Amino acid sequence: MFKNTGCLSSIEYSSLMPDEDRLNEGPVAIIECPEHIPCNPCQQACPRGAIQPFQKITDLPVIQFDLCNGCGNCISVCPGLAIYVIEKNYTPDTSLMKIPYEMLPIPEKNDICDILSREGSVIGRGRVERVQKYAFNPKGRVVWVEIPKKLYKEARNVRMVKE
Amino acid sequence: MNLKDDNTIVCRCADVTLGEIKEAIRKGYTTLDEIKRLTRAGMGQCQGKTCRNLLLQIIANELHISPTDVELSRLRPPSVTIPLELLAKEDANEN
Amino acid sequence: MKTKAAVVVIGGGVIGTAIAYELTLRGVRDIVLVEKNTLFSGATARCGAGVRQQWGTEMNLRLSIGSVKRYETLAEELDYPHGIEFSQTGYFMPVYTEKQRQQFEKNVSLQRKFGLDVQYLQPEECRSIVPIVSLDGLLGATYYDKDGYLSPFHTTAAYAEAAKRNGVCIEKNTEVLGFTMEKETIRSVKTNRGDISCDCVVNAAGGWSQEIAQMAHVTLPLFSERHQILVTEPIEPLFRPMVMSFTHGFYTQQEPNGAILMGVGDPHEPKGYNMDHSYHFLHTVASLVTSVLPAVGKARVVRQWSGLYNISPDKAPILGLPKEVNNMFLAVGFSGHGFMVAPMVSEMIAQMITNEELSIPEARTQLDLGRYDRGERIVEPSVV
Amino acid sequence: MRIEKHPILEFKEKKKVSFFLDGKPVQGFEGEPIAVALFEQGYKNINESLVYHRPRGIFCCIGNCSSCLMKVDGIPNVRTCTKRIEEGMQVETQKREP
Amino acid sequence: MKQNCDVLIVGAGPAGLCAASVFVNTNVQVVVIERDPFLGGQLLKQTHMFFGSKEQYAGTRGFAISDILKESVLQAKNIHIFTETVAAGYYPEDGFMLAIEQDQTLHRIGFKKVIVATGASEKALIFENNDLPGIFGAGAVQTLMNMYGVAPGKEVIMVGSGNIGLIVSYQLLQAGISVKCIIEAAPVIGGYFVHAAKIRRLQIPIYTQTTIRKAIGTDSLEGVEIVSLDEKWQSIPGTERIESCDTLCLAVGLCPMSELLSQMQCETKYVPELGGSVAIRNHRMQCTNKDVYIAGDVAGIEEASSAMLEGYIAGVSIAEDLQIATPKHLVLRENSVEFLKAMRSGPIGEKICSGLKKVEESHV
Repeated sequence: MFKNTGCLSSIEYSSLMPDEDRLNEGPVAIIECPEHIPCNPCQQACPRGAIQPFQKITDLPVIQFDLCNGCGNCISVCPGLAIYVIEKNYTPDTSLMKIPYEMLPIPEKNDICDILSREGSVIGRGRVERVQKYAFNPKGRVVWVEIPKKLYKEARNVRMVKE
Repeated sequence: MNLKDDNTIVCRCADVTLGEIKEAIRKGYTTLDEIKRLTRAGMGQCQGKTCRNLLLQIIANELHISPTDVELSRLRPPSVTIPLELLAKEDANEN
Repeated sequence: MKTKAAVVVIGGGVIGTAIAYELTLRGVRDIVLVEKNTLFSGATARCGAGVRQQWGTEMNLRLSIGSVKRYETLAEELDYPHGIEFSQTGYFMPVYTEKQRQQFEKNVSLQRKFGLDVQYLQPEECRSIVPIVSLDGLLGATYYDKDGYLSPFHTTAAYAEAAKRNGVCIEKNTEVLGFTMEKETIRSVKTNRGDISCDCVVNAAGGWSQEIAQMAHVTLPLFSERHQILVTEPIEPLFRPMVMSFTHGFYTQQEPNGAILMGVGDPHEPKGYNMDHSYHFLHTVASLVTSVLPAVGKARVVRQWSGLYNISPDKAPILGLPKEVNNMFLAVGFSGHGFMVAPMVSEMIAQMITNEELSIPEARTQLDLGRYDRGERIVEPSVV
Repeated sequence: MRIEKHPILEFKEKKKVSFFLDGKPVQGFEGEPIAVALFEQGYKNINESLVYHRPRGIFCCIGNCSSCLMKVDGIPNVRTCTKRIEEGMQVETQKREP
Repeated sequence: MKQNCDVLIVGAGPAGLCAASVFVNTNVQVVVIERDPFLGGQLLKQTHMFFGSKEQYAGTRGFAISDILKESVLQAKNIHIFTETVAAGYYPEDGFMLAIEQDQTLHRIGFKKVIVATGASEKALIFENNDLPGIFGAGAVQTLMNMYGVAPGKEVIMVGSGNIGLIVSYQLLQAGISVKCIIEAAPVIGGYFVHAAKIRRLQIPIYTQTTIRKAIGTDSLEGVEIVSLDEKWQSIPGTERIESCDTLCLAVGLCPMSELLSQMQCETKYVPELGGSVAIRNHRMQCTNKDVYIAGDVAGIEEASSAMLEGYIAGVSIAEDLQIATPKHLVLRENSVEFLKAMRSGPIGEKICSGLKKVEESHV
């Protein structure tokens, strides 16, 4: 299915997410990398060993949600920008999404942004909470965005609305 | 591949069209060398770097064979163009 | 593939295809032409494609004049709509030594006897014909505006397609491996795709003709020798005629699309079948041609290649039967100028096979293989 | 058109170089190939094809094809997608014979 | 100019640079010729991070990898690098490679062994008006945009959804250029899902089973006519539609640049899985002409990471021929062979492996 559209369907992405209990517990990384690409930086980047060791470099990354604390180290190393973090219960009304971001304009704290689905449709508005930078990846940014809680499954990207 | 429009340019160095190439193939000239010699496709300034693969595809398509079964031609030097005056200047015996 | 034919023609170059066509004009239709590679893949594909009539012997003059006449209307005759791209832009042959001048003047008076309006140009007149020629050491030039060049590929294709329409079977990728002989007669031709029994064989195998002859135990006094050519990218028109210098050993011509083609003979080239490309050639031809035509130096070489001259002792063709075999007609030994005489040669080979009088009756005794045994040669003073 | 801002790459300000296209003054940045500088100045169509005189511009941009050939300082058929501009350089389009 | 060296390396992309790095700290005289003014080949035009493992700089952006690779090689006194120098041809009788520097200087380079790491050229596509200005190869778009900071246009349609089509679309968006859509003749997206997902969530549609019929415009591109295809790859009448755009980017595949190999009498074979004509080679990356080695895309179209590994393998194999290989060299090769094998082990490597089977000799 995703080979035809370039998007995971709701069934496909739901199957990659932890269950509701885990989502309710705290931030967690979700890896949308279904194709056996020969690639392993995510596994090496996880300080908690939450991404299962690879037998072969072409193994699919499998994340043990109970070991993940949603730190987001894996986000910044993933060449495919395939990993993001969701903290469902950021506030009573909002969730927090941490995503890799490589577009202009460069986001800053409190910037307002459109929230985009996997198909790129605008599904709501969000607010930049924090912009993380990493020394080893000077131009890559991980953006923390506060989003309406109802979008915690559909949201996957943002677009800055500022000039 | 849309092979219908015969005016489509296949070899852009010499403006050789798809129609000319199909015509050559239809007449029984089915190797890269024959087509090159008759139509000039691939004989131009880029020496087939742009159209060689297209020619292979067209031959395979027209003959209903796999491109792997099309006879390849030998590629002659130079791989890039060289001004004659440079070649003339260079002393072939200098060490 | 047919297993029986009246005539098997060996060689799918211009000579072989033209002979096949000429035979069909004379009522011989049961012909198989075998070519070990594809049509126009040997010397024909690699030649400089010039046709000149400025020769120094009667035989060469008659061969070339007759051929040019035929080429002028050949596309119509063969019903080849694309045309054979015959372009009569002349041959310009510069003179650099006194000895050469004397020879060229002699040639011109002979050529004029044959009705060719060849001009002998004084140094100051040369630039009206070739504006970019260097006057350095130039003593004059001969020029004939009805010489020219044509596409060897389309010419061969035109002959081949006409022959095919007239019933000739053309078998590509068919290599001759030997002959079945009965005394002095070839009974069949063995090929990699089966045998073809036949009444007679034509050996038009170009650079490989001595090897084919050897299969019938005929030793030809021929050898093959690599000659190289390069072509440049198209540039603005610089000169019209073929420029051919015996002093430097090169010939060069600008095609209608602007590309400049050039070749040079190498006196140290060993005999053999080497068809690789050399840098030595690239350097030599570039130096020589730019010394005579400096403006050509701006052009860029786009490709170089080589082909085989099939060289005879007097650099003139060998036509007809050898004494050892009574049905292998030779059309060999063209020594680098087979393409320009193909129409006349093919006509005469067909005439020999059908027992007609030859268009040049003297060819029977002047161009036969036996001439070398008899100590007679065509002494052509003007070959590169 | 120049890309002014880029999230990943930095395009450093470079020295301007002036040269001529068919006699008209044009500008580019130092180190830039002729065709790139011309394209940036809005000249997309810089060559014409050999037989049908079709407009041609940059195609491969690495010196492989024949789309961008121009006459440069009197030298014909220069691959302008790789030949870099120089101050005062004379670049001409190659009009083919009709 | 005439000169001799022990090892000639043609091409300073990832494969050539890695091959050259094998000879750092040896006495082997190496000449590297590179046709671009810079080293790193296509890596330099890549803004995205690379896949692979740490050893192949996974997670590092392409242009940064090229900086790392050239660093060691540039310092070595025995490695002579000529940029803006193109290999023009190999002349067996004269015994050298002819190269031309900046269109002004000829080099005749004699060598004992040569590594051909010439990479690939882009494939073209047949459709009406395919030669209009405004129609580019994807590589040209990358060169304009990422090397020179020049926008190829305002509104782009991308042809081809392989990795290059997807990556270049993403790069266009990064440069602030609008990408109208990606069209793909096949029913599925050719490239990695993760690359496709990146641009899909930026609202760029990918139309599969769609092809280009013709380009529209007089002096330059103004639009294209596209059409849907059925499962037999035939146009569906009535589905033709015109999309305006000023730029069409062709990302329809790469083809190994094997001219030099053909000139050096290396046996070659047309292998569609590897992109075109490639040389027969053994596991040391040695061709049928035993003085010739290959590495990178010229050996078959793959990723930069495999190019690097093949470069190490070819380099060490030559070091072995020259009898200067150290145990460290041999370990490097062993590891590279293992890495390559591992990288090709998944479903994505299947095509490459089936292609390689056709050109890999079993004997040395």
